[in-house]
Amino acid sequence: MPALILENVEVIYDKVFLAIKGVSLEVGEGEMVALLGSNGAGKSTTLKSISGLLGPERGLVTRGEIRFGDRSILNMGAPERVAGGLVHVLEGRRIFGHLTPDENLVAAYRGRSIARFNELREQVYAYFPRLKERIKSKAGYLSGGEQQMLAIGRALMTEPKLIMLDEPSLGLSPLLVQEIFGIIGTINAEQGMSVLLVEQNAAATLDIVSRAYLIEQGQVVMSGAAEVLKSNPDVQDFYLGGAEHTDYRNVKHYRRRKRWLA
Amino acid sequence: MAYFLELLISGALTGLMYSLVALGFVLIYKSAGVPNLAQGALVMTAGYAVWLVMAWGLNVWIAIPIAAAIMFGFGLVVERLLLRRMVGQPVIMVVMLTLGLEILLRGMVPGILGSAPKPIDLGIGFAPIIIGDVFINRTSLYGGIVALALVGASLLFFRTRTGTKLRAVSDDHVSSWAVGISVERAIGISWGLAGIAAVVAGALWGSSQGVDWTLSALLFPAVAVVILGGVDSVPGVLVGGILVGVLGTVIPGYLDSFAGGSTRDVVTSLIILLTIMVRPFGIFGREDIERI
Amino acid sequence: MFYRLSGTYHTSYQADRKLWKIPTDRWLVIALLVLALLAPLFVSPLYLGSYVLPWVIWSAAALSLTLLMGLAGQLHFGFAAVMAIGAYASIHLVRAGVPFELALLLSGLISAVIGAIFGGAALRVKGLYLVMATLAMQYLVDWVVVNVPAISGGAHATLRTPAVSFLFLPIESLAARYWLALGWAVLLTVFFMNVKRTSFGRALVAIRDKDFAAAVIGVDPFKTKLMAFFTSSFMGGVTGAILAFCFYRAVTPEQFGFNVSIQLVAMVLVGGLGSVIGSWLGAGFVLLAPIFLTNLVSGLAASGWVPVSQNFLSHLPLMIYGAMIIGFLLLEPLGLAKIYDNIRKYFLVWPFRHARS
Amino acid sequence: EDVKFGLLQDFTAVYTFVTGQYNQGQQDYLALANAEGLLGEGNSVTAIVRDTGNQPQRGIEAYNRAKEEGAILFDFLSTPVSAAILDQAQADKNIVITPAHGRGDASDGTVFPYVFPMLPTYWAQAANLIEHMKNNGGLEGKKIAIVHIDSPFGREPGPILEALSEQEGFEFQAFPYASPGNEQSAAWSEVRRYRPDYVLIWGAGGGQAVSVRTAIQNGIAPEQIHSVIWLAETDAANVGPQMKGVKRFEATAAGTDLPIIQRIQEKVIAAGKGSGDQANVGNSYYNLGVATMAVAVEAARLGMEGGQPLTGETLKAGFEKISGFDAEGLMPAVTYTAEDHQGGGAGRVSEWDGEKWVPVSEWHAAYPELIRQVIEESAAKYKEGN
Amino acid sequence: MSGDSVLVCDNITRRFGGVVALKNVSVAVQRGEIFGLVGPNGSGKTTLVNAITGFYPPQEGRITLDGRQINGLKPFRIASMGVARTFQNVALFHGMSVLDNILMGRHIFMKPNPLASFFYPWWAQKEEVAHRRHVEEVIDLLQLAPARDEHVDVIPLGLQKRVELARALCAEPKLLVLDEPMAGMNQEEKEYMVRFILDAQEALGLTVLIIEHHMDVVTALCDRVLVLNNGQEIAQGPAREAIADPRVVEAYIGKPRHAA
Ligand SMILES: Nc1ncnc2c1ncn2[C@@H]1O[C@H](COP(=O)(O)OP(=O)(O)OP(=O)(O)O)[C@@H](O)[C@H]1O
Ligand SMILES: Nc1ncnc2c1ncn2[C@@H]1O[C@H](COP(=O)(O)OP(=O)(O)OP(=O)(O)O)[C@@H](O)[C@H]1O
Ligand SMILES: [Mg+2]
Ligand SMILES: [Mg+2]
Repeated sequence: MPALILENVEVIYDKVFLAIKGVSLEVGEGEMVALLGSNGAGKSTTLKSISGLLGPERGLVTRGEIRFGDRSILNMGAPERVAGGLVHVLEGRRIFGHLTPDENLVAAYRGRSIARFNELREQVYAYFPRLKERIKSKAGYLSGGEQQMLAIGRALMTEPKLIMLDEPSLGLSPLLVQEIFGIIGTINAEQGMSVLLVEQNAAATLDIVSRAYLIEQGQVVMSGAAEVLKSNPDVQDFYLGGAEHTDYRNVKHYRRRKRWLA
Repeated sequence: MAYFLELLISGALTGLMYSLVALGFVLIYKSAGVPNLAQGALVMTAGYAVWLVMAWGLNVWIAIPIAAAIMFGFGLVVERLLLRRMVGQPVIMVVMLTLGLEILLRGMVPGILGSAPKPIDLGIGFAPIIIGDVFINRTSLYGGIVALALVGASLLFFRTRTGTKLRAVSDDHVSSWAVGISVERAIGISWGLAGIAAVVAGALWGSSQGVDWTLSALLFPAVAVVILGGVDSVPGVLVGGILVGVLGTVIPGYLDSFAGGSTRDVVTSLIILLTIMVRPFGIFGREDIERI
Repeated sequence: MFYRLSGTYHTSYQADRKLWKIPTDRWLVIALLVLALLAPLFVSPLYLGSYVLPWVIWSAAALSLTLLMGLAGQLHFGFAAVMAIGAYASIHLVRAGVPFELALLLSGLISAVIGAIFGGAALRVKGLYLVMATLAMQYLVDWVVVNVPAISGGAHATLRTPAVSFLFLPIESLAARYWLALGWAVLLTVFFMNVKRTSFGRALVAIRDKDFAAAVIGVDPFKTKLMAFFTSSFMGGVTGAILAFCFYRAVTPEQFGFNVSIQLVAMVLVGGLGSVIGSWLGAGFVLLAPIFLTNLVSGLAASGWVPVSQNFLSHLPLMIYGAMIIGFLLLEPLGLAKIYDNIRKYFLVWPFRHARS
Repeated sequence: EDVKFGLLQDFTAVYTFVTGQYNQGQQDYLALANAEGLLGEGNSVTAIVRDTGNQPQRGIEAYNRAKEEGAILFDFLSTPVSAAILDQAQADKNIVITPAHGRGDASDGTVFPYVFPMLPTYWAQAANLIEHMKNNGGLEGKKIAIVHIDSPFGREPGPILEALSEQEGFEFQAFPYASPGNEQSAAWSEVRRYRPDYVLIWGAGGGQAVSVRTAIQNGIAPEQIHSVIWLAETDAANVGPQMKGVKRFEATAAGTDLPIIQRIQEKVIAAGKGSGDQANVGNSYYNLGVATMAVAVEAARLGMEGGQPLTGETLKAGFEKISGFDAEGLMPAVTYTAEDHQGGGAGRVSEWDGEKWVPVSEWHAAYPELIRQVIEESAAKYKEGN
Repeated sequence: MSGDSVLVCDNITRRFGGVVALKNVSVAVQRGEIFGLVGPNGSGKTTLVNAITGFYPPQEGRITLDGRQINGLKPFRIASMGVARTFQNVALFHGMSVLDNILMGRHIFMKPNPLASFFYPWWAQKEEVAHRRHVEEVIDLLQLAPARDEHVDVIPLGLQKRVELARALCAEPKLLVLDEPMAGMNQEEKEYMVRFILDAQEALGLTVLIIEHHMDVVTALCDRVLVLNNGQEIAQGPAREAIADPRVVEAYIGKPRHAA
């Protein structure tokens, strides 16, 4: 049974700007799905429409349906959706900079039980031992990677069923990217948590997810199992860098048109 | 010397009375990230509320909790009607919104309840406390004690989980939402708490000068207090209040007869200006973290 | 339709930077200007003197302020104090025998210098802190004006403006006062539009948007901010002088109090930050809407239609004013200029609804 | 004919403490005048009431509009608004009354032909209070503290005290406090150490209650406290029972035991035509408002004598015909002449007895020559252009 | 060090409170080369760039540009001496169009003057037009023409990064500093960006200092790199050699799961 279903979702910003047009996708329970696409394709918009965070940016879902579990969540506020088990790790980390990492975790815990809180916190520190070292300093002064870890850890404190990650590898060192991808995989495997992953790093992403959607100019243009997509020549060309090694110094100045942009 | 001591003490106590007004500002800023320039008007409204409830024939000590409940509700309403829609707007918009609220309240409350000064009798009495040649104003003394208590309570409050969540909200609305904190409720609570602080301030100030629109003029010294103490610092309210009160009493106490005019507002203005020039975030305020 | 972008091409970079690129707009502006010039002929003295004239002057003030707040992003909640400096300086200068034209210029310079000194605070802080700093400045200037009788004019704190003439036109009749004010406001308007398309204007906007990014491309934040304060205070100072000579003709400290500063900020915001047309619309709206609404309600009350107490009635303008500020911020934070722009765009793309996709 | 008076006052800013009741008295009196047909057959008087919020700008708009509607007499009850309109009104030949708020030198009718301060100026008030001290305890070698709000209004009595201290041999010192006066502890600590024999408080609104309170808290006896005209029943309610013994200047009698107030009760209030809260009737500021309109209506009546239409000019003439008018005991008898627009400057001192204001001196003008001299000097300066 | 260094940093140390963000870092960038700056997050790369561009002047050490000392100068002075940069988090002027943003890059060559602005006299117009020519060339080079009149905040991030590059190029810098120009880009966009950087370097004869986390890009683009860790140098030299250093692999790259 799919945990999350988007049907034909359309989002308009500022009453005039049509950002995504008719996006449909599904994430199954315990499944790990990726959403790929170039800059400005509408990936973040899709995630925000799911987590209910379009409001502050003057965006609005004008058409379509979003269901999580057996409920339509379109009319819920963001906190309600979190309570329902959906959590969104925002692009650009956005931790609470003036709070310590520990307080960041406190702020995100929704329940009442102290024991459960401690349990969750220990789990987060087990995934991200580095965070424990920086427990006293303000989160705003953590390095980029540590902030990303904190953002994911903070999201885990809400005890989600589905976690959405918006470009978690953005600006991270190769080592950290590996680490984070590894942990995402672990969380998915250990806790059976569904994952919807937005990424630019297609190569690494397609390695850990089971399925992926390709979104371009606000529309889903391709979808399928990770293995299938990986072998698609277009995907190879535009997302994976063709062959194993790209010779940047000799890439073509003018490329052929993307086939799906008829 | 006794003169100096008296000025010092009465300044400190007056300053604590300012702290009562300033506390509301800090409560809102620290938990919602909103600079509330309507705090003066909130104090005025609260003063009117206390008076109104007393006019129904109730005892002050019953009237104050009732007024507190009214003002807490009012805070929630303000959030629901106004601030909910301001999330993510630049600071100038929010500042202006609260100023608009201040103007609205200053028109509406006296417009409906009458503009002549209304009495509030807390039964404190006039007799000063006299130590040697030093006279201490009773109202200010009680006000100061209440201020200390409220500041202490606020400090404890921000240590609690709800307090941490409120601080998170002031940091970043959108990510608070993203982790399931109801920003609306947080802002509502912070305004409600500020409303309660306003009741205490309104009752005490109202008892000494009567309740009318001029209570909203307390905003100016309160602004000096929060700037000096740090806009988001609860202990800053205390220290800032005492400093503003002392400087604003001692300096005029010696200068006014020479200057031929009251220098208190000058002192207050200079406190604001100098703080901003020398230490923009006040004594205890947090710095903005800006990463390039 | 006639209101079209199509068919309008620009073949040189100069043309591309024209102030009004669409011919219809150009005609509209010329027509408005002619109407404004001829206003004394067909507007009754009541309306000219108590609505149009102050509107024109406050528009000039709003333009001065929006240069600072809208373009340079430096919040200023003490602009009435800047205008006060200009007003008092001009009167004292004229009394000291300086010709009016020169006095206007000098009073502007005096305001500019003092305004820039206070703007010094802006070099350290922005946002809320700047609001507070300028607010403190307002109180300081107020205090000095009230407490130095040599400035405020003795025991009554009232200074009448001497009779003057501007370029041989005696500034006495209502029409003459109106024309002088109009001239200044139009001049400021043209200035403002020019500024927006030059490097100075861009530097101001750059400072506003990302000061560190501005610095990294060679904009001196110190100098630019100071220049912004200087220019804007100059404009505000002269406007203050015009306000004194053309409208009040007797200045008192209350004319430049804190609430006036707030009113100016309200004009700028209601109009739309940094917008020329917004300054005009905002000034008009903030100035006139409460008056008209109150007159309406008191008319109704007088005829017994709405049973309200005198006390309530007289607090109504304040309520309307506050509610108006709140309403604009909630419903259209970009102000009247945005509403105007939407209407204009609507006609530009008519019969289509959206400009993109 | 319908005579129109523009009561364009400050209901929302600094004058709120007085305007409500004052304006209510004015409107009620005009209703009485209409009910009794004081202006004669077929004539009536209408008030145009507007709030100016103490803002000159709105005052100008309200003035122009009311002028357009035909008003010929204006009461702004706001120093800055009056100041902003004075010249214009003079040019328009419209009457401006400035009871207890306008510039004192406007009493000189030769320089300000269309302005009527109508009641004792602040200068006359200060002189009256000083004279009361002289008669009740003497002045020679005494010390007077004047505790005032820091504004031009607060500094107004300065020159009079200066002149009188030489003449009467007392010493005085000014203690300003910051506006609006909700906190005055510094000033009063200083006053206490000055050990004054008399205290003069010169403020308005909530600041007055704070003054009285803080004074008493600093051990100053209520009997020592003397106030400018702005101290009324509301302040007494704010201060509480301790205010008993505090004195103030008054230009009109307070209370309802006055024929004119009785008739208002009867013909206006009872008829349901009152313009505000009934409880205010008879209050100091209410009666002050009644007095101003009583004089104005009397002037209008006299101005219309002989059947000519009422204009600013004829109304001015009407004022200058008023002689020995006391509104049936509401106020001291006033007489206006072309030179004296203050009407003599008589007033008295009254004391709060815990319930009401009780007069403790007779209606009279104190140091009239001195006051006149100050008025003329200042008026001459105005004429020069200041 | 070699004689033709554009930029020389000599023993730079920078602390923030207790944190030592840079410790005795020395580097020399040769004229015409593309120099890479890599290292784990929080290793001080941005701090080094901020030190060079004057935002956080080093507490110890010396920085020279073409032999002239620049540490201690204000950022705008350093900019006018020929250092242009882009930011890790895009820092465009969001209230302006793409064109105006790029025009801002010419600021150091203009003389902003309120009076001239007010009257917009012919010489001001001429100045504008002259600079506009230059800007249009850069727009062509970076293929930004279609977006020229857009507002910068509505264009996608990739384009924004390109606009930022254009703005920096317009200043005709001696040294161009790029802080993670390819963060958040997919393969195709990265390829474009590399192309633009190479084209610009070729056309304008630039010297480039670049921070980047994509190792494939670094090896393809950079002549030499400096690897930082905890504010200290752990390797320096030709790109492939430096990042093959075991210490670098351990601290920064990790065991390759994907060949980069
Ligand atoms: N608040 C907004 N107002 C108007 N337009 C917006 C807003 N946010 C995004 N857009 C536009 O909507 C489109 C989709 O944006 P979105 O952020 O979803 O893209 P994305 O795929 O996440 O891109 P990126 O890789 O840059 O994160 C873009 O063209 C963007 O310019
Ligand atoms: N303004 C500042 N105040 C305090 N500490 C700072 C400041 N700027 C940077 N730091 C600290 O200096 C160290 C180096 O940070 P820097 O931003 O230079 O890292 P970086 O190498 O650019 O990392 P990334 O790859 O994540 O961008 C970090 O520990 C950071 O917390
Ligand atoms: Mg995105
Ligand atoms: Mg960095």
